[in-house]
Amino acid sequence: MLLHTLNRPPTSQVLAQALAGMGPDDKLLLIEDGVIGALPAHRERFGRVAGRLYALQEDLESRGLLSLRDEAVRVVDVGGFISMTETSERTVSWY
Amino acid sequence: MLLHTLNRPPTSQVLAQALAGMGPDDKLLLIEDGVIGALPAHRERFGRVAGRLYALQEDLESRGLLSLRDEAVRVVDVGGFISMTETSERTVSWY
Amino acid sequence: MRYAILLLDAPYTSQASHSALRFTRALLARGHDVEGVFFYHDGVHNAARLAAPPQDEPHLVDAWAELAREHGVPLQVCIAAALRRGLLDEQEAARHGKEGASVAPPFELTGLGQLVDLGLRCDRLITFGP
Amino acid sequence: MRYAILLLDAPYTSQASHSALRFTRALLARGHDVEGVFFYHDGVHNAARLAAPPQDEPHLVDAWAELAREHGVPLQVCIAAALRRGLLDEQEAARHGKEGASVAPPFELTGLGQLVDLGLRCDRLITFGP
Amino acid sequence: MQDTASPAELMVILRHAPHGSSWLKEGLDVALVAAAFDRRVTLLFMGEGITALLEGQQAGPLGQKGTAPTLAMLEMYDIDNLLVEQRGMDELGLTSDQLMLPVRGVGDAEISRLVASHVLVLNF
Amino acid sequence: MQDTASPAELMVILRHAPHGSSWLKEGLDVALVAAAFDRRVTLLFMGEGITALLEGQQAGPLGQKGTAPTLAMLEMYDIDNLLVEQRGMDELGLTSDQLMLPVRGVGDAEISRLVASHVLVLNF
Repeated sequence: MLLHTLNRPPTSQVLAQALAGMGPDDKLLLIEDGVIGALPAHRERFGRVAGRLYALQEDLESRGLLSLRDEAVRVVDVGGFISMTETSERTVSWY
Repeated sequence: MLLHTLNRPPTSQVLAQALAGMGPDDKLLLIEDGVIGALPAHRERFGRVAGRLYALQEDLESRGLLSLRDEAVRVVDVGGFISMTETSERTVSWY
Repeated sequence: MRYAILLLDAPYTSQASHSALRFTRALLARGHDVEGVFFYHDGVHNAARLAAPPQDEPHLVDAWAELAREHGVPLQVCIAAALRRGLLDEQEAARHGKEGASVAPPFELTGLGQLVDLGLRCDRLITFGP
Repeated sequence: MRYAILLLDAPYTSQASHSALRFTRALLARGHDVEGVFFYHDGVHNAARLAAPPQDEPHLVDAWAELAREHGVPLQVCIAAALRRGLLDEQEAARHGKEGASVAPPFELTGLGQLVDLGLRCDRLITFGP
Repeated sequence: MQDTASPAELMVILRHAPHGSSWLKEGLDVALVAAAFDRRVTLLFMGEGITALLEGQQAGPLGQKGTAPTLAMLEMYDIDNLLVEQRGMDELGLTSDQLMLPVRGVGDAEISRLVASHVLVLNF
Repeated sequence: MQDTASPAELMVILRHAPHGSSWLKEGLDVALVAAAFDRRVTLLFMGEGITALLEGQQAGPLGQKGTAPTLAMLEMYDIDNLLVEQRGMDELGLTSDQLMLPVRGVGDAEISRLVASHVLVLNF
């Protein structure tokens, strides 16, 4: 199981590249501008990784997005981010 | 009549932004990585500016795209680029 | 016509600097006035005095300086964007207690008001972004 | 675990440097080893000795240097990416006939081989891009 | 209050989200400087730039201020022509009551008319 | 020729077009250095990165070399595992006979398997 990070908004074609690189058990963590993807309006774009989608708490908070996020997106703070890198075989960053 | 330049590939959402900003007589000039949009496979994406789509010759050439371009895309060199800025009221750059 | 150029990316990161330089040279060759090249955002890196690209690549910092010397084109660098990116002339280095400088004439550090002035005063402003 | 960090963008252009610094600090607080931070592409600007951000913004260059001093984290800057972007230490400046330097210890200019070595040697490599 | 009949001068288009990059901040700085020089400024928020207007923004991870404090100052600079791209609002699933400032939604046709009617249009 | 049974090491994903930015060149440099240190390297060209492989590329406007000469050297470095994203090929409307090097097209499932099977995966 790999961890993938995405720091681009969901309208970027980088999302499609990240999804192409993800295996069936891999997790996707949205960071930086990527957390815009946690808005409910974008749920369909992440359909392929439903249940495996995470967003970084600090980046949601600084953007005023924490209370607006889709509840299906799991929220982790930087400590949780580190835990995810520990328990994943490796981390691939998409930017 | 305005001139708009686009230096991002056609898969970028910047294309949609440029098209939103364009009036019915404005011209669109593809430069730098934007010239990938001159490939016939991308013709539909530029349907709204059919007949008003240009690409910079030097940037097509350096990428090996000059002979592969859609024939409906007009080719101008840097001198032609300057002429277009002269004859347009102003130039808006989308990047 | 009176032209101004706005350049928004660094020389060895994207093609923007190449495009801007080529366009500006062609403008001058055609007899247009270029009343200023304004460097903003990462474009301020075009003023990096210490840039040492490989010898088989164009030296863009030197190329801008040559343009200024030969054609009197002002090279205006946004001071706020430059300072945070480590681009200081002698005066700013002294003001910030740093030794040495990374920007030298003909590049001049100036305020954003110059960009607004150039853009509204000239007949054409052409932007080159990343 | 042994971690390495790869940082690919400049400090005041994108959030990448902020994210990398925050992540690295949290790694150290958790007891992990950070065997190196490698600066590549525009990430080399994190080593800009002359960076003078406004006083109410974090000074990222100083923050990296502090991390190196307090935790012994090597700060490795790709020399090829740095030279073309105007980031030279004293030795490289002399070699290129330039006066002054824009990179100082604890940042060290080094080859890309170090990145490959870090990436294959450490348990984890985490990349922060623009 | 400026005379709304005078010709529009600078249009700044903000297309980037806060915190993730410096584009938004640097675009706003141009708008503020122009306004300080008594130029009429129109701001258009497009795409992810719209998220700059969300309520409840905070400092970034290492204490960076973000852009919300700057946006709160726009009125002081007489920048009151704030537009948002309607399609961008729809794509984000946002409504104007979720935004920190009063804005007016505009469609493609109006955006292109605005671009054509300003003396200078700068994208950020 | 290296032993194809040995574990794959470095995978470099090239997603940017030549000339427009330095990403492609800097990604290739990592691949070449790794190969020079006898590491097994896989290159995957995705999206616009595929255009790096087009025939007939030339120097840029001010004489920049571009990346075609570097790509021509890959074989000398024993980098012969060259993959292209099939979807990217289709989107560009290109076929492999238009490319300067022999490549193999791969779909999403194989891309994710490759990403999972390399010791280090770097995106450029």
